[in-house]
Amino acid sequence: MNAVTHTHAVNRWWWPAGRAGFALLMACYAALVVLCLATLVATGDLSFGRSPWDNLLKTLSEFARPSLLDAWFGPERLEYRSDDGTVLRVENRRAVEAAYLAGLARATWVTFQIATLGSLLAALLALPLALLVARNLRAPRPLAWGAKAVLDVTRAVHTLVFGLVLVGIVGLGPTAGVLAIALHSMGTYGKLFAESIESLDMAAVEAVRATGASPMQVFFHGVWPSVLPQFVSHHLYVWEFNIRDSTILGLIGAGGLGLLISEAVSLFQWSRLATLLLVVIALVVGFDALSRRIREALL
Amino acid sequence: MNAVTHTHAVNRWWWPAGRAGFALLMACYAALVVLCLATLVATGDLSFGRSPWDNLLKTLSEFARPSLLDAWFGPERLEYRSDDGTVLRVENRRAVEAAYLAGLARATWVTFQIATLGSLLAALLALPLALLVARNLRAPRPLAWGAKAVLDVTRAVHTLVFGLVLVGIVGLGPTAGVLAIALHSMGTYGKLFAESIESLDMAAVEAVRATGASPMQVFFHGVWPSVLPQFVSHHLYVWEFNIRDSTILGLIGAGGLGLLISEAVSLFQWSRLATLLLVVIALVVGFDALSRRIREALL
Amino acid sequence: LPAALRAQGTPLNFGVGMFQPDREKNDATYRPLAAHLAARLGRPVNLRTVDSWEGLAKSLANGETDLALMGPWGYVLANHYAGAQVVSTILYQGKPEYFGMIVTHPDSGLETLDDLLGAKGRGRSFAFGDKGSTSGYLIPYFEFQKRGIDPEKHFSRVLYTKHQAIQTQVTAGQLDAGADYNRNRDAMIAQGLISAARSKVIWQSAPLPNDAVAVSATLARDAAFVRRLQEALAEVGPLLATQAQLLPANYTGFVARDNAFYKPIRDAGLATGKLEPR
Amino acid sequence: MSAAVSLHGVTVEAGGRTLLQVADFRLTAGEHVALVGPNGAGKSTLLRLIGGQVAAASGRVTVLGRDVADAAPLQVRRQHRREVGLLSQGLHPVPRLTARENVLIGALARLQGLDAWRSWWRRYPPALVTEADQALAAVGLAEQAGVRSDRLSGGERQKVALARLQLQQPQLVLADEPTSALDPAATRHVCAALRSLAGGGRSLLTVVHDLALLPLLADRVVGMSGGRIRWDLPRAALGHEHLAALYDPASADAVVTGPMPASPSVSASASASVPAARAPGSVHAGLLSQAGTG
Amino acid sequence: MSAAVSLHGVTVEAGGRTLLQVADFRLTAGEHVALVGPNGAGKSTLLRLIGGQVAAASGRVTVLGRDVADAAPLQVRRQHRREVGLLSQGLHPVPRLTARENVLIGALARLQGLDAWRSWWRRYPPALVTEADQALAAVGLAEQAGVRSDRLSGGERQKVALARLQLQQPQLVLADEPTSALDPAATRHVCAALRSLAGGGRSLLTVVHDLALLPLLADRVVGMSGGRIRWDLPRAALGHEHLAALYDPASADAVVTGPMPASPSVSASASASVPAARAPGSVHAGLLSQAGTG
Ligand SMILES: Nc1ncnc2c1ncn2[C@@H]1O[C@H](COP(=O)(O)OP(=O)(O)OP(=O)(O)O)[C@@H](O)[C@H]1O
Ligand SMILES: Nc1ncnc2c1ncn2[C@@H]1O[C@H](COP(=O)(O)OP(=O)(O)OP(=O)(O)O)[C@@H](O)[C@H]1O
Ligand SMILES: [Mg+2]
Ligand SMILES: [Mg+2]
Repeated sequence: MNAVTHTHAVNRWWWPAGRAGFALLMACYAALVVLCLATLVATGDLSFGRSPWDNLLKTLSEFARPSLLDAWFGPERLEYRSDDGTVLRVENRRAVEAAYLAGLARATWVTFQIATLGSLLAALLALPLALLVARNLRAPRPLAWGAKAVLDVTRAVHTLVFGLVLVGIVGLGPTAGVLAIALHSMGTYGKLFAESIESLDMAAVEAVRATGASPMQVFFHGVWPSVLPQFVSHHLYVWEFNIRDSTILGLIGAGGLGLLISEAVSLFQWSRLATLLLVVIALVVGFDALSRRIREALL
Repeated sequence: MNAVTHTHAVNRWWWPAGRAGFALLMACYAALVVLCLATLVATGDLSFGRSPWDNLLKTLSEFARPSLLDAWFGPERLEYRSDDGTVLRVENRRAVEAAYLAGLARATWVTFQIATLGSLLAALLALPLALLVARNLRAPRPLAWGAKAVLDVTRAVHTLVFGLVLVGIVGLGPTAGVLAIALHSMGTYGKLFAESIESLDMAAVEAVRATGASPMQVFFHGVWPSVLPQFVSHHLYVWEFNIRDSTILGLIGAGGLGLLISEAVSLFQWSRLATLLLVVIALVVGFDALSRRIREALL
Repeated sequence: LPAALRAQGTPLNFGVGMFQPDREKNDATYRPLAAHLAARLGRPVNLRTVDSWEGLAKSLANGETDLALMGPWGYVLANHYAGAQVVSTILYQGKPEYFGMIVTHPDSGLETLDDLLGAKGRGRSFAFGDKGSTSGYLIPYFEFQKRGIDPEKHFSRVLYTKHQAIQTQVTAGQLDAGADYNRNRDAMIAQGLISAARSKVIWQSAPLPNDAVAVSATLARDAAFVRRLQEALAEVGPLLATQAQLLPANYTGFVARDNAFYKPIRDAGLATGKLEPR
Repeated sequence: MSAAVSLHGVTVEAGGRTLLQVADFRLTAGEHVALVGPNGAGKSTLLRLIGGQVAAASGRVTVLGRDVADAAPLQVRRQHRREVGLLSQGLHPVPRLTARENVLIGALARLQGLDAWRSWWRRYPPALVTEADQALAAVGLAEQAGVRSDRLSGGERQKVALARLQLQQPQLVLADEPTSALDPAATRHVCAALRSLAGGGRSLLTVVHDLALLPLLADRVVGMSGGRIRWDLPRAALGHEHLAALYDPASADAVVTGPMPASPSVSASASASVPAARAPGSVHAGLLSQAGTG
Repeated sequence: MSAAVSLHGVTVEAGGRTLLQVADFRLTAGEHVALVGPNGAGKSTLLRLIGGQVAAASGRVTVLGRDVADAAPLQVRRQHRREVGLLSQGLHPVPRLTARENVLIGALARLQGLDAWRSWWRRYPPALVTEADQALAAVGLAEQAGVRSDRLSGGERQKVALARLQLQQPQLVLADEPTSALDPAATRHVCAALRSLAGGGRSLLTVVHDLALLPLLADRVVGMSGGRIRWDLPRAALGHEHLAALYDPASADAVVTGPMPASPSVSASASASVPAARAPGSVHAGLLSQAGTG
């Protein structure tokens, strides 16, 4: 494809063009990084501690026994004693851990439900906006600006903020969660989608447009088949992200994996943290495998 | 390019190939979405509240006056009175808000520093792994699997978990934050990078490989020039994400935009939330503009 | 004891929980105290502010932080998992103790904890502090448990949020009841953030130990050092008369205490299963 | 006669260079014109300019009666695009769509109402599908109709593009080296197909390197080099000196001077007359003597 | 003489079809062979198989003495790739790199030690840069050396690929329609360049559609259709019946039967002898009479 298209390469007098411009930009970035490093070093904040390796090994060993093993192999009678020896609590570790695992399954399912619907809604909302934003599809300028503004703002507004606002609007409950996730993720999707479209080989798309096809026809016959693999993998990525990281769920009174993680972190429950990490890793690996499978079939 | 390459398209007997396979997958997805919707509807959880529009308008009006205006136009003498009229506290709104803005600026700078270094480190760590993971670069299988495992696990481990572990290893301070962000973001980067590489037009890369160039030469002459625009935009995206969303900073004793947001959310400080949102929007718009500018120069 | 830690001139890492809105202010608040300790112990002291006590406890546990001023629950965890030892407890208005409480608003119709946990309170909304909070979560949760109530089942909705948010929402009537502690409520009333008339206390806990100054397990074995540290901290109270900036307002000094003083909290942790038995 | 294309004082610029500079160019409706010239002469740029994919830096470009720089409602622009059929240089079918689907793209602009909506999901009226299959069969791709276009061979992709054009039924065909990847038999067939596609008052503008194809493709030949039109002649008037002037002397040094007979004829009725090796220059004479054969 | 390439009982499969089925094929070192056949015959597949970009489903492929299916250490594989120069079908320079940088890629495998490391940042020894510029100048791209390769015209891209090959100095050149986008003058030049690149005992295997170029490119011609080798002859023995057998009768119907003279000769010393229009079939005779001219 030739670079001579209707997209006018904008030249700014205050910034060199082409490689020189990029080099200058890189120089600015390097300067910024050096500045950040220097401030940290100057305040003596950049240190690797006294014995990082010992600590690392110690920490890793703490993760070695995930709590889910207790559901089968834990003591059936575990006594919690005070310093003076009085028994404060007796628990059946197996039952407790089984209950925790059940709670974990419920939390995962809740997050899964909300994230699935939220992510789907986000993708559906983001798609038309991404089409307007992608420069190479040449949507009318004002529409493109409007769409870009919507995407930037939704991406800027934290899911928690959306959640809080929405709880006030549609009341407590999953609806608020779904909408909050959808609105925030929409911004991420829109950006990723638009950039996939922008890095498309335009020759084939131009050829479709040249037949006199309508904009939607150009999209469905020229753009969609080419970007579908990337859309699918972006969708799976955002979906997965929403499941493993949902911080919105506390606000609406549901559990969610993200909250269980921060709870385990704050209680130093390493073995539970290990269990949670196993679940999340399984989730990530599963989504990634699915994503690969689909891309493989599509590419 | 021809599809006949060394990459064997894996055929599984239990899954139809090509479009039928994709259609079946879509059907499964649709079923899943319907299931999620149905469970929510069945439990009566899917509702839009009693008067969503009124609430929406009310909420929007709460955001209408960002607190930063108070720094210039707020009352200089604001009295907090008890129900019986006794004055409990008098504050100079302007001074209070100016102090808040200064704190906000400091928090932004702190997050900025840590996110910048963390994101850069993440990108540097992720790049070689992404090269191993991308199927079309045909790295030796065991290496590819190893790299994929590293990326999946780091993506699965929450920044907070990394943070807590690292605080125990390198001690309190920005170093732990930088490393935690770097390790978690590495997983995201690695995935995005590898997928950019996988959706590359391979004809030119194959041609470079065919000259007998070493793997690194193939990368720097065939892959890098083509994927650079996408790498840059992914880098800016992750960087921006880390700045606006850093949950790790509390752990290491810094402020950070993310913490200010969740504080404002939990205290229902709408006008401060509005101020914070303005800052984040400015940040997002700025990063996005930069990303576009660079892509424009590079594409 | 590693020679490096004992040696004169090796800096001591002093971690402080975030008691002020931002790090800078917090650092400024505690720098005089750090300077005081540096002078008395004859070693430089690095001050490090941490917003979340998990980080503080974890780094204390691994010996990356030497001494810390931390909340009681954080201390109990650090002691439980890493052998960190309390040397002194801070005094608030002269007392080393405070109280957890449950508040409601006057229109709720709830008069006592029994009301809240009985039929009258069923289906209400209730807010704990975050799950790492002593007075906001652990103690009230322990109390509910002793009375055989599972809050997740008893209440229609249970939230976990910040102390200030609980007070604001309860007085605004958005929540039926919530857990808090006396110092926060007093401060908010004093600042005019809530009105005393709208905040009704229906339950108060047994006295709870205040924030602890703890040292890492390694340092704790150095009895001489611990004694010098306790002495240095004990001097703070009298010095406040001339150097008011040593501690924030209302804090009046330190008193030497040991691990046993924190037993009520440890017991609550064990009884609720939040602390694993050893 | 009305002009299908007219250019006045047009320049195209990119990367600080002037790629094209055309004082005056006119293509009358019904004319078949070939564009020849060395690599980098600006032939593709001229086609892309007329096709609306490149904007002129100055001057006036009128195509099928419309100024291409004028803002027009989308409907008009679409109709215009449909009437201008573009075969661009390089092999660019839409990947992951089958050959048949790629051909059907040519008919998109023809669809109305419900059919247009259904086309979003790549469902087409059976009549169109038949038409597409016929167009594919005509270029010898009957068997490959269901194969993904990115799995096709180079020549097959080029044939798909031609079949698409057949469904598009444009008024003006712009073809940029439409036979570069084709075998000799297919080359002849495609040239004939382009001619008949542009029959009945329609116009054809083809970029071509193989001068042997001129009789098959054009009645008028335009020579370009260095971004300018050097001459513009009826095919019959084309002489050796014109071509010599076009291909720059510097690279002409390297040119093998022996004349090369072109593609084979595979007609069964081939006779066996064997002419002697011809002297240099005979090529053009031979070429010109073929006038009207296509 | 040693075999540069030998295939035994090889099949290549994809999409449930057998794309290629070669019982026996051998290319002796120093030989120059052309591959002809209709679109979709499997010519590119054969080249890609020999070049190691496609794996055989069965059979044995030996190239420059190495079995391509054997696992070899990276160093050996790299050396092997360097010795096999591939010009693939289509125009695929690395985008965003300049023409010069694209040409220098050919020399990457030659770099040793520090130079190899510096090449990561696209810094090259001045001697190589000069070599690259010379190679570009030879194909008439001296001016375009610093232009981004995705801004080059179709022909210019193909020339860049050739210049790259010149720096690679391979033992075996595999060229898939190397002149499809070139103007007539450049075509002759590139053919000559390929021949000289493959001189001195090196081998050349070219896919070509324009039969007029056979004398310039090959001493032996292999005809393929339907994924099989149909015949394998010295160029001098090539007759009309061989070509007729190759291009399938179905599409032969559409083939214009008149012989077409090929590209112009632009030598200044052109004489003016004008032969009469020749009868069909004369093409091959003319072709054969040219043996040795290239
Ligand atoms: N993955 C695939 N699935 C199905 N068919 C394929 C696949 N890859 C290639 N083919 C078919 O294999 C045949 C041979 O292709 P190849 O590219 O070798 O042809 P070619 O002789 O080079 O043709 P051309 O002259 O047009 O370049 C073509 O018909 C093509 O459609
Ligand atoms: N953006 C650009 N910057 C610089 N030069 C450019 C740019 N775009 C095109 N060119 C140059 O413009 C010239 C004309 O290109 P064009 O594609 O029109 O040539 P062409 O006549 O079609 O050649 P070919 O026969 O090789 O296809 C070429 O030399 C090309 O390098
Ligand atoms: Mg061209
Ligand atoms: Mg081919």
